[in-house]
Amino acid sequence: MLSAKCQVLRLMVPVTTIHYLVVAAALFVLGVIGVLTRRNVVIVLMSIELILNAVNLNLVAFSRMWGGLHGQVFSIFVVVDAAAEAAVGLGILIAFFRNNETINVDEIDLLKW
Amino acid sequence: MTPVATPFFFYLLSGLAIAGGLLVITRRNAIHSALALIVTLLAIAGLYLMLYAPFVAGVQIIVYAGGIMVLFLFVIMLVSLERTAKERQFNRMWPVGLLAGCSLLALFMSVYAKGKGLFVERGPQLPESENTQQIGIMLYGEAGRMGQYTFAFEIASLLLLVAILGAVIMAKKRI
Amino acid sequence: MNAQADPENALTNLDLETSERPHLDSNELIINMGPQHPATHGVLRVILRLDGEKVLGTECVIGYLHRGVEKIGENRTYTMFNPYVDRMDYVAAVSNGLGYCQTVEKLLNVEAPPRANYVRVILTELNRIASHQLWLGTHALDIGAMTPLFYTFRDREEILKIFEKYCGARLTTHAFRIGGCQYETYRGFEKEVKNYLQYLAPHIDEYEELLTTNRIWLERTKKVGVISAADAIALGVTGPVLRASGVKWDIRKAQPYANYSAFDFDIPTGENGDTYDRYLVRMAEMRQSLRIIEQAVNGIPEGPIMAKVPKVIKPPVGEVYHSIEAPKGELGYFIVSDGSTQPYRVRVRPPSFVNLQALDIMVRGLLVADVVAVIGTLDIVLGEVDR
Amino acid sequence: MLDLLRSYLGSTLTPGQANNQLWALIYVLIIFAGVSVAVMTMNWVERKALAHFQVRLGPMRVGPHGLLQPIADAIKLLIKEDIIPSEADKFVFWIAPLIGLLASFTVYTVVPFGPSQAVSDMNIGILFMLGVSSLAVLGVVMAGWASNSHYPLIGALRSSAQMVSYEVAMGLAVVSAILMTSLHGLGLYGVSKFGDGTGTLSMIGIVQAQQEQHVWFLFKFFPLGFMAFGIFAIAMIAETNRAPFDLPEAESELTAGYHTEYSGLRWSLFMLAEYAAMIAVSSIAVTLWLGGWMRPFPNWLSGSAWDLVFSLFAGLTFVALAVIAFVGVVRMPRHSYFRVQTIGLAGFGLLLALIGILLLGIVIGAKVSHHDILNRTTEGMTNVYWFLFKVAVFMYLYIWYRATWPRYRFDQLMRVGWKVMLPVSLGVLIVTAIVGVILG
Repeated sequence: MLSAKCQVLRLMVPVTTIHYLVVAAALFVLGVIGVLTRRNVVIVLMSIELILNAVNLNLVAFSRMWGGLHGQVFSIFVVVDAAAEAAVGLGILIAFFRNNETINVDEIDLLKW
Repeated sequence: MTPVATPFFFYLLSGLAIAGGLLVITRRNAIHSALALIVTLLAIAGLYLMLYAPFVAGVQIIVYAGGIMVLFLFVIMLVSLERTAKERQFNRMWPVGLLAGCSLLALFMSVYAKGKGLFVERGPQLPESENTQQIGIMLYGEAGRMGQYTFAFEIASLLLLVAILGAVIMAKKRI
Repeated sequence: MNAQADPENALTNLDLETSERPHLDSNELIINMGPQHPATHGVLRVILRLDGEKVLGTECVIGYLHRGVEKIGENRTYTMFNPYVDRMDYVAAVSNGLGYCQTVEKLLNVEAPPRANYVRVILTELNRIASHQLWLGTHALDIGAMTPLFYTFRDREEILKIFEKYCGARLTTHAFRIGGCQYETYRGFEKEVKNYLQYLAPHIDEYEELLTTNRIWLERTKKVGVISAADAIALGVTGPVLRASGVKWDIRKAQPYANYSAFDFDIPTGENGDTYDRYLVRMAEMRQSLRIIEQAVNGIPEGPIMAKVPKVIKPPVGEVYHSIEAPKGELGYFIVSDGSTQPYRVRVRPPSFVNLQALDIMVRGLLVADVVAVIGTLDIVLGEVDR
Repeated sequence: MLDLLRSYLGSTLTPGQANNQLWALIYVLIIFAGVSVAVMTMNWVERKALAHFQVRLGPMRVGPHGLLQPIADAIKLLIKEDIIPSEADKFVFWIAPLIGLLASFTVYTVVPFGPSQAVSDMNIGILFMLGVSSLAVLGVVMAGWASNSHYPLIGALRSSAQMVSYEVAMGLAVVSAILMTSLHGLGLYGVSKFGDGTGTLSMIGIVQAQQEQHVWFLFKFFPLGFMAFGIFAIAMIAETNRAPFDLPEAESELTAGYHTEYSGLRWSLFMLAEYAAMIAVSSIAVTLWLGGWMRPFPNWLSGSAWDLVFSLFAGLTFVALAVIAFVGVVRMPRHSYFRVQTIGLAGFGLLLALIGILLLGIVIGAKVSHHDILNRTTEGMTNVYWFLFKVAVFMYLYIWYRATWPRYRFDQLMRVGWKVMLPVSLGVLIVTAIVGVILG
């Protein structure tokens, strides 16, 4: 019974690198749209995380494709970068919110308060 | 171990990831966005597992879902967003943004469609069981030799240090 | 503290001077602690103004347990009012009764016979121990240590049994009458009290073993809720809270009543006026109480237990103030008599109420968790605060 | 059926490694049921032990010595009204306890109860465990936020800060244990089973490393192993929000912390998740430092005779519990009120005795007949028993801590986490590395 089901699933198209690339592209585009359209800084930051994740997915998929580990190592660097970016971004956000009581990108249009 | 029902899990996980991504950029409430993002991140961790990258998947869960997202939730709770949630969510340039995004997608798709033959499986596949060790060797080196990425790794640690200092100074009461 | 503050407008009275930008700080939060809260020892409501978890200011809203005890006193005869005072500080009912009876005796110019005084001292000191035990248990529970509560309640039970045997009631004892005690001690009273002294001394060590050198306990109580001697005196704080700040003031020594001058005991004092010192002072007081009881029960004289007091008490016109050292501090009664069978005015100076005033200056700048510890260390009983 | 059993028992791999999906499924079910039962048992034991610490009796009415109390509690919680505050964020409020539960149960997929008694052995086992258990904080944070009330919010903020802070020290302590897997007594850059001086992250691999090195990591590089273990043992209490680090649910300050607004079934899910997480982190500690499934004194009391003695312990434990139950039967008051309880306790004792005799029988049968299946069963049983025994010791410690210590204050908690635990664990890690390289 179980194996029969597996057979059915194996009949589906085998998953290749391009499948992952399409998913990554979709996530990347979603992230870009989020960054470009949302007003809430927190959500903008989260969209950036989406973009970084799309990049990571690409890197890991290519690393699988070429059989090396360089892509995976690089994706770890990207994660480190994402952590640093999130920490600093949210720090700025907190400082900003404390002074201005807003976190809308539209209203953050001066360099100094 | 050989994976079971690969296409099924691939479509499940990628569907979850994309649905989560959609929710991230459409939800009115930032907490809901964050939760959707967590779903996306976990789904991507699953995809990494399917790509035989267990270490990256583990890092993804620990650092992203367990660390960064908690930070996000923490900040969202600190800056109470009741007012923000009632306001207009998208800026005035949203059609432009949407257009840009869609054209980007079209670009990607056309590239993939044109270059289909480029993306095929090739190269020797490293056994999964040595994945972590190999990554470790690449990062730290082995038997007295410096690894390929040791220097970059040190720089990354410096980046983190700077980020910590920056975040602490930013979040201080009165700058 | 605005005792009569309108609860609706209570927030407007909150002191805002501690914050530079009172309305802009994103972290500020106003929290209502109580009246239904596990750590406010009854129905105290504390409005906390927090910056994150730091306390910027507090305001106590009291009166949820107000029963108008003082007003009731004006409508009852002197004898009839006696049981009511037990309901103020219900964990130290014997002390309340003692204070009231002695005040009326002072008004009547009657002296209780020596034997009655000895019995009074024994029961009052036992009650002091019971009150401190209850304080210790609940205070430790507030700070998160569950176990002392059960230890103290186990031992407090024995005291309550002695009370029950003596006067039939455990909590609101109504043990004393104006002019002495109504009941002669029961057979074996002295022996039971002596046994209890033997029993309790090692058990106090047991409480101390759990807490006194416990690292977390030290961290939670040292330098928490500090009040200087000057502040304490200015606010009228009395009892162990005052003594922990280094002021050697105990009414049993300063204005001895009920034969206390005959006993040899020390006044334990602290140095820093923090929660830990108050804890040490109360623990030492329990030991001193044991000493007093031991002397009293060994020297208890024979004789009448009740002075000659008229059936209908009609004190002469005049006013009197008398205070005793209740477990929580100075418990004073001010009675104005117009010569009738009922007091013209009764005013109680409750230690809990006055001590509660110190809450605000004790918790400013501390954290929410410390508010709980400080409320515990003040040892308030809401029945007495609200009356 | 017997073939099926043999197919499993003949294998030295975990079901996951052997790609045996049926056995993996059975394992998952066994673990799920086992953890649920363990949580119920823990509930009863905690109440009774805590009661006896505090000179009282604990539950005595429901069943003999309150044995049925957890079941009664469960039924009460199930049929209780499920209140969702009207101002709460319904969806998040609904899903929060499930996330906590999911996180703490998923961890069990890699817990090595024995060399082949685990659902799967992942290459990144310990990383997976830490990662997934760190997801539990999301449930707490979501619950606190969704309740839309001050106390739960503060509880959630506290717990997220607390869990994130202690995770750092915890992670570093774990790293020093992982480092020990590679320091093999082979000198500088020696070659070990795991490659070129690299260790392993796999849970089973970590225990096997201890087996090969003939030392529990607790005792390796004394006192470094002890210190790392101590840091982990403190951090894991903070991670699971237990006394003396139970600030997120400090009842005297925050009424009930993040689950103030929860009731009934949802609340019980939080409790289930908390206890499951306690068992999970304890099993990490056991795996990393206490030799996992290895029996005590494998070096000192070695030899097949001692092996036999230690494999008898499993059965003897049950027999001892049965004896305790029978003593309870004898001490029951002789009164018709207590007849049902006495019979129930006797039945329970009988059940325990039967299990004990069965286990002893398996061991003795294996010794006598040398039958393959019996041998492997004995081995597996002994491994699982010693693993669970060590975890049970940790569970008892949790209760003991709760009875003994007051609660830390938040700033003190943070100070301990960042200013004491983190530097010490970093120092331990560095010194371990140096000592390891010098001594090999």
